[in-house]
Amino acid sequence: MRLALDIFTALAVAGGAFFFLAGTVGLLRFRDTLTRLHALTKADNLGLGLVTLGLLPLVAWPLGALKLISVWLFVQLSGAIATQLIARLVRREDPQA
Amino acid sequence: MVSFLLAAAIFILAMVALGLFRVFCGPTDVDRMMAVQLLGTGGSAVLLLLAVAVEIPAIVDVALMLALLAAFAAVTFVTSASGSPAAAEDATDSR
Amino acid sequence: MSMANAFDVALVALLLAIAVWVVVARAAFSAIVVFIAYGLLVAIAWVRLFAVDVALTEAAIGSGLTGMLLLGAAARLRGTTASGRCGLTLRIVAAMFCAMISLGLGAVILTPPDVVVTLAPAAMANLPPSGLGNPVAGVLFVYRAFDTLLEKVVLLLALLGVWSLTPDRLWGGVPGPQVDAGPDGMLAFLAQLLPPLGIVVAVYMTWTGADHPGGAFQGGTVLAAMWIVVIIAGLQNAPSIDQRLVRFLVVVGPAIFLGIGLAGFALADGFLSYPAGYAKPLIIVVEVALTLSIGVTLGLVALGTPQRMRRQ
Amino acid sequence: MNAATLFGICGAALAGLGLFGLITNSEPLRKILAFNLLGTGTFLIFGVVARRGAAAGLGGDPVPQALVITGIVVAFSATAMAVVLLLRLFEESGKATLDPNEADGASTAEDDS
Repeated sequence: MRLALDIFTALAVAGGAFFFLAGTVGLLRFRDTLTRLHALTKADNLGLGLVTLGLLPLVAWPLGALKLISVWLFVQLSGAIATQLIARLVRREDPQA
Repeated sequence: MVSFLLAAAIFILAMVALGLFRVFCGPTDVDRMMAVQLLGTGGSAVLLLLAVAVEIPAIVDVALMLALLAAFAAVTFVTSASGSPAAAEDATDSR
Repeated sequence: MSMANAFDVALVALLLAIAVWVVVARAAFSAIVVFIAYGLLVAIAWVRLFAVDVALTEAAIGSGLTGMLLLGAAARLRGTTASGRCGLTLRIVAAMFCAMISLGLGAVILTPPDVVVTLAPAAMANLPPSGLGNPVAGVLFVYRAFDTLLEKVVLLLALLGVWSLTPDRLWGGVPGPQVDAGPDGMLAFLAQLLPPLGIVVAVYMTWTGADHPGGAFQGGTVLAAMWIVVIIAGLQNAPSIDQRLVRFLVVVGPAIFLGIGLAGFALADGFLSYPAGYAKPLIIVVEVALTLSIGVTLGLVALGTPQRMRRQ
Repeated sequence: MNAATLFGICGAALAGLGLFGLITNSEPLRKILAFNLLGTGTFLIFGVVARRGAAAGLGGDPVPQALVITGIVVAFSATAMAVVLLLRLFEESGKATLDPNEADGASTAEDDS
């Protein structure tokens, strides 16, 4: 059981790290601002999400887990709205984008 | 397991730090803000990994703080760049 | 080299690179954006130094409020890029001078002290009578309460300083932007959703501060941040600075702290000492009042001088 | 080299860098940034002192840690004050510079804290 959980953690955290890699590569390599924004949201959602998921078996139940999940939810909420606002700003400054 | 979590933390830190090159090349201020947004998320992930790796649960609170204030910089930026909150909303669905 | 060491080395390298960038960056806006990233990384460094209380403060202030303040200022000063930097000679002299300071400090760090001076056992010994579990909170409210009281006074002085820079015609006016957005839209949505959650976090930070890292200051900072989000989203006007309620909220925390401190003369051993058995409840009263005052004061300091008169 | 020493060296370097920026950057806003770098460098050195004083089952000496928290608050107060001074200077003179030759409208060269 312990081993299975460890493997789960390793897989999920590695997956999360991969999405941070993807987010950075996207941010650096994509051509225009809006597609870069799209790459950024992948790291926000999946990167942090998978890291959180992977750490869940390792923290105290239930309060530690609750805090861990709320970190992710806060980033979801504020990240989603912040990227919306940024995208609107881009569109207003350059309607062709 | 501890080494693995720390290695993951180093990897994520390095990744989001690489993202800071966007601040360097821009081209617009929006791109620069995006790099900081990524660093905020990555910083939260690194702190969560550290909290578990060094077994100090209170570090999760620091991540909580970062997550709560993550949008703060972006919101200030958007409102100040557009002059007023109303102007920020003008762009709503102008397709 | 262990993984933990590798992490520290990576973090330090990143911090130094970013600090150089802040100093040499050409555009002020880039420097500010990088500085926000820097504040965030410093918070992680504090975690690595086993100072979680400091990390919380740095995360809230260093990258949160300071970043907001600087971004706002940069937007107002846009297009006024002042002259570049000073002459080469002065720069070389300054570089040598600063290198000497760094080397001196570095030498002090590298010379291991013969006797490690630590007040940790003394702080721990003083902890049980206070009923607190967090040694840093113990130091802040029992061991060196005087510093903490004066820190709040400094914060009040900063607010007075900010207000005293108000132009005469705007005295008693309202700081911050004006309410003009309709209550719908993304920003308003965020400002309606985030503050309730933030208030929960602020209460948690203040409450948990007795036994775990956290405390009045961290809680107050979260309150201030939430208040500012509501104001810049245009959901609510900031209060005009001549309102009695505002002034009451700003002073209530330090006043209660001072009052309890003075009561120490009559009821306990002297200034800022608590009567035996009542330390924890008194500290909690002080902390709650301080959280409120710090929230309002920090918010008003960050909003700056009044921009317009109250609408008639 | 242990972690505390490493962060100590980092703090020393940051303090020097901050001071350099404070002296050589003529833009007031950049001076404020450099002042904050100098501050965090100093605080980190305090943090190292605290870490080395780890005793009584704690990760660090709580007294310097508490001092740093106070320091961060005071540094923020000073930063906020300096930013407001700068904005006011800009409103009065239309320029955000400390150079008396450039600030035509400004009566004297203001000193930023």
